[in-house]
Amino acid sequence: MRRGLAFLLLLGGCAGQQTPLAPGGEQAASLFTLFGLMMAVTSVFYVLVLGFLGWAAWRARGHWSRGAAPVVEPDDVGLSRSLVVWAALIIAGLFLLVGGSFVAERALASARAREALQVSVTGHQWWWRIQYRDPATGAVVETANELHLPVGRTARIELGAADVIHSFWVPNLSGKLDMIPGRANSVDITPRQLGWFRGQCAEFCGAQHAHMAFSVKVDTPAEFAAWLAAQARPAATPADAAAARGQRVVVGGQCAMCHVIRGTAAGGRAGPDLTHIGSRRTLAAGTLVNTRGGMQGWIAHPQAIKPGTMMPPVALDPADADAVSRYLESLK
Amino acid sequence: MTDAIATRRVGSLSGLPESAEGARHLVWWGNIGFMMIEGTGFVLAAGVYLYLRSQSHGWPTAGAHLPDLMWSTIFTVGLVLSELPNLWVLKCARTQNTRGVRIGTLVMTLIGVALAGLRWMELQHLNAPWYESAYGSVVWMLMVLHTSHVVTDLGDTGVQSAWLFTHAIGDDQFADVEDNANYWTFVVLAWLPIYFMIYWLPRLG
Amino acid sequence: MSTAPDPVAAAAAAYTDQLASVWSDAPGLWGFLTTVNHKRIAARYILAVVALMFLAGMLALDMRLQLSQPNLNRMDPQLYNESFSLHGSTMLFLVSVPVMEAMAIWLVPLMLGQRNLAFPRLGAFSFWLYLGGVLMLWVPHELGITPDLGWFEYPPLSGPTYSPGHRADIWAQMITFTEVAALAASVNIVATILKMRPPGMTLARMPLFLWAMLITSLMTMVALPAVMLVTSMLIADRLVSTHFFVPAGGGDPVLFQHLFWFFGHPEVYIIFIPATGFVTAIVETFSRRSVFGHTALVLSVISIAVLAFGLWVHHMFAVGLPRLGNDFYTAASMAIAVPAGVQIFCWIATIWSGRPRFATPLLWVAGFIMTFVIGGLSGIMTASAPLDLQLTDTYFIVAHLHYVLIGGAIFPLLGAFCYWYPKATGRMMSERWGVIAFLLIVGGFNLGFFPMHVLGLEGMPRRVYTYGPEMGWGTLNLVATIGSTIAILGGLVFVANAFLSQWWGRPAGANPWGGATLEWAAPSPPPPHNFDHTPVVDSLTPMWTAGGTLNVMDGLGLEKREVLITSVIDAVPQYRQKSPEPSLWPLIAGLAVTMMFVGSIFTPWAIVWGAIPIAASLTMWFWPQRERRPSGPMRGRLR
Amino acid sequence: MLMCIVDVSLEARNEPAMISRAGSRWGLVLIALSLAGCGKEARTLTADLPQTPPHGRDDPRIPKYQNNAYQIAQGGRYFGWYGCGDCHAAGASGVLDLGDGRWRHGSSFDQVYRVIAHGHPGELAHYGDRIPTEQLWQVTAYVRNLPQVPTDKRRRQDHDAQGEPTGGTWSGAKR
Repeated sequence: MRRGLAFLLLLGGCAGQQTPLAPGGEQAASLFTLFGLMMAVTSVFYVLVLGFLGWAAWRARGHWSRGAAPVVEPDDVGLSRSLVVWAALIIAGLFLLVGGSFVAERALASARAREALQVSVTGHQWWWRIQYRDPATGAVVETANELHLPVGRTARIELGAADVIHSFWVPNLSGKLDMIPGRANSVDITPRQLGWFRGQCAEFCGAQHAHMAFSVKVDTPAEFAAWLAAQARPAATPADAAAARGQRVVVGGQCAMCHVIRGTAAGGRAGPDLTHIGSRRTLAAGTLVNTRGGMQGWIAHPQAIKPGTMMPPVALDPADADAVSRYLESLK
Repeated sequence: MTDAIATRRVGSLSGLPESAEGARHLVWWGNIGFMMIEGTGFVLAAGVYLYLRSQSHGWPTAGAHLPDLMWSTIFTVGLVLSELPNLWVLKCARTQNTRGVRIGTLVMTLIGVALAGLRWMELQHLNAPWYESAYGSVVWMLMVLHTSHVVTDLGDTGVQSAWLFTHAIGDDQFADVEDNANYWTFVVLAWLPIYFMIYWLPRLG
Repeated sequence: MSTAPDPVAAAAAAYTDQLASVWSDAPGLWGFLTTVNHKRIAARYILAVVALMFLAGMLALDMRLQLSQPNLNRMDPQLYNESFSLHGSTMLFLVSVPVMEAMAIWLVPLMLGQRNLAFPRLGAFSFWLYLGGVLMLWVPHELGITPDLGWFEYPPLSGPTYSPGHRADIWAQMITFTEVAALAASVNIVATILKMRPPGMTLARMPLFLWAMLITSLMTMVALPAVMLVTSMLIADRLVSTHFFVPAGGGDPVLFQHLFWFFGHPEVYIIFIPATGFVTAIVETFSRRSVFGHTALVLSVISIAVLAFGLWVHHMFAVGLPRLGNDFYTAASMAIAVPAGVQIFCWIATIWSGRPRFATPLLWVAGFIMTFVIGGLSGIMTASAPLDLQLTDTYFIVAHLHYVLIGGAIFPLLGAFCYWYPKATGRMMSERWGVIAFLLIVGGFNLGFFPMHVLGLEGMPRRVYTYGPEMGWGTLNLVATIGSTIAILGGLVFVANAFLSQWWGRPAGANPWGGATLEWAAPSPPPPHNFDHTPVVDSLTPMWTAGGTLNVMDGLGLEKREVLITSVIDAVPQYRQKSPEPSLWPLIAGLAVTMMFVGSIFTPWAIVWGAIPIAASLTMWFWPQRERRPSGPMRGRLR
Repeated sequence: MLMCIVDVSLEARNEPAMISRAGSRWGLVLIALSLAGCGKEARTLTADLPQTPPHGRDDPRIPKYQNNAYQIAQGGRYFGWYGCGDCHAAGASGVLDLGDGRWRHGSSFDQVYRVIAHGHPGELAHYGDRIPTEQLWQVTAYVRNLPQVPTDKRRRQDHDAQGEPTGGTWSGAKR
């Protein structure tokens, strides 16, 4: 069914990581089925309409250009009856689609009753703050721009916004839901397929709305538990001299004003938590691949990469810059 | 111009009167149109009030207090009573009573000024600044919306009265007086639900 | 002249000249500024709209070029955000709604056999205010202060904290401008249609275009106050610190969305319903038969208007409102497909059972049906609350809205332009270039916007100024850019055809297409007073049932401007209303209101002080011209 | 253009030095200022980086920050993020009240900049090297603009930013 539809829509990147057409979650799957039903019903009606129009034009093919004497109020008994049939056909089609929508709605709502993993995601101007509850100690484990979910288990994502309205959307897994200041929204996601997916903000939120993405990794429950335990641990102590120098620059310098690295003196909350930045797949909310070079570029010239970002440029001499990037990469 | 369709005269309109009153008059419909627009504005503003009330925990929100009843009740009673001279002016306009229309519009102007003064006192006793909370904001929005209508119609009546005293009155001017009287009735009727909502609903609810 | 001038013809010509002189304006600039002639006012509207459509079209092309390949930096995000905000705001508030009103302002008096609108000076005032709205948005754009928060400006992003400066205020006041202008125009149109129909044109014999404009104007009068209220609340939040949209103070950002979309959805039907009037008029004339299912069409238009106010929440399915509410709005949104389907059936049935002549207007109707139905069906998909969670705020919606707005309103508008152009200018537009423009526009549009359905389904969100190469959206975006360019090229061909045909077009005469409605009884181009006498109507298609000679009644004033007022239901003549003379006061009142709106961006006191010049100009505008009072205390002493 | 002139006239009201200096050349200054007035709304996302602190009262870079609404707003956000708002809140009194228009160490841009960077007592003295230079410019512009902001407007903006982090704490999005 999916390949057929994909072929029908002549899709290039449909098997991509950010498309409703390659459902990897229960919610996205029921919406994809509903989409298939919609495509079928609407295509039938469109073919009918084009057929009638073509037939009407073809019937008068003899004299397309000559004007004729007008006929006033011809009796259209046949047409009136067919109008009633057409209206009935439309109403039947609509009942089919409204019914399909209600079934899909109920499927989405059914996840509400299940026991779920609590995750809270908060939208900031132009990045995602993600918080888990450490099962061992109950303390809050914070990370950013990368969401890990155990396959098969429903996750209830509590959505909040720190500044303006954003919208949390991982099309492969489930529909989007807005993150509105002052409103307690939550979305249920039940992943069925392992692997990496991509989510992106879907409500215009200012200059860098285009670069406010996040990665989603669906792990096996064991992998997920290991990952969460790793995230709960404080930052690793620097192994070599360069990393130690990097730590001194980060903790003592400008980074600590906005970023927190658990286990060190850096305690700023304005920016993302960097305790395990080294383990993340992307940087700057999905804008850069996480490499040392990317890290140095982002620290020195964030405005060149994300014009308008709130990350200030931090001028470091080359040795410090290299040490900082080594230290941050070491924070697995 | 050449091949315009040929015409055949089948009657003349010259016998028709040159003015009308009530719903037969064209301007009456224009008046109704603007009342419909402003009425929708009032209904939506009331909707905003009820929406914000349903969203907030305490109403009025913490820090804001209920508006006093004294000045507002005096204003409301005055407004409703002003409907009596207003209906009299309407009758004078309908019966084309030149003297009655002049005196009537003058009286309505004076009543309007008095009511504007009462409304000014009422605004001093709302007990909730607009910049404090959503409650204060929406109460002031409703008050400003209605007050602007009172002031505009007061100004309109004043100008009309001045004109009537200085000119020979034609049929269309009687129709204008009638429309203005209808508009004042609209201003009165629009205030009553707002008055109940702002002053009594929080106390009863 | 070999033969002696025929006395009867000479008298008729003198009669026409006398009427024309009474109804014509002063020459030159003074006449231009003081005119209340509905045709001149409509022409200004349309010229302003064509210019703005070109400017907003260029903005669209800029954005398409920026998005044609991944990670281009032709535009930085600030410029891109300004471009899509200006494109959206201009196309919706300054082009689509005003152009439909302009067509009504031009056509309604002609279709009623009347000499002018009900309130001519109000018509002039609404144009000057509309022009103020245009300048309010485009002059700041030239000064580099373009609003950059989209055509919707949701708080808190548009609030005092996250949108410093006056950009959001400029957008909000532009809306108040254009909405007051639109409200003034709709009151004008409603009063004209209800009270100034020709003798015999009962409600049952009213052509569908007049039904469409009546219902559109009534919808305008109920929908537009919502956006005026919400933009005033936004400006109050920004300038005098009210707490409407801030949760901390008890406000709610979703309140903005409710009020905005309560206006937003009816607005897109305010743009679409006049198009149904155009399509019906064109289909009726070019199928050489009166339209099938006139009553069904009227009932469909009425039910669309009523339903339009009951489904605004389908713009907010992703906000997180209660699910049961969303399901109600799913059903309501889908129900609108029934009247729309009925309308499409009636038009196709008329063509099917008539002897259609595929001149450019009917070509545009065919283009409309092929394109709009795709938009309607994609609309049904987004009407479903659950599925909308995948589709909303993606390029699927960008495709849907362009299919229903360009396909559903602009194509019929272009058809209407070709159809009534001969009446307006007295010359025919070239059929050959008309077909070329049609193919370029419809072909380019579908090539440009159909791939956007696929882009939306591939997860591309709206209003992003760029995207990474790894997303795989590059090729489809390139195709979309090429398609849009072709469509804009077609648009230029259409405008060139319209512009040059004023001189090169074949002379058209009064009724080149053999139309059925009264505007074809007036000469082309119509004189200032439109009709010498008041036509009498005896059917839905008066020109066809008149059989060569149209019954008329004379007796309207010759020395001063008069219009016939008739009863609402049966159009029985009631009295002759004096029609206001040209005057500068509408322009001055417009300027005074402009001053107030511009000033109110900086200080709320501008509303208080600005009200004084407005009151003065309105007083002078409505100051009745009658002789001073002969007797009594205040008699003539003031002279 | 009209808006910018109105804008400038409002602005000229609260910069007495500007009016006295203009004297007879008022027309010329007005036109020049009206262009500067438009600068108030300019939104250059990638501001060129003044790596160095302001040198003196007439540093040419000052108007680009002090007269630009966007830069002032950015300063306001960093003012909150860096925790300045914890002590210098809207209702603060005495020397902590930045809105009263009284400047103990001088009101010119460079003087206020120096106080922010190096003037804080004890362990708060590190702002000079812990906050990037551009952000110090923006915070200075915000602080010098505070006396012009009415108290209810500042409270309204603080309400909008209630979900934002402040210094070392983040109390979570207001839900």
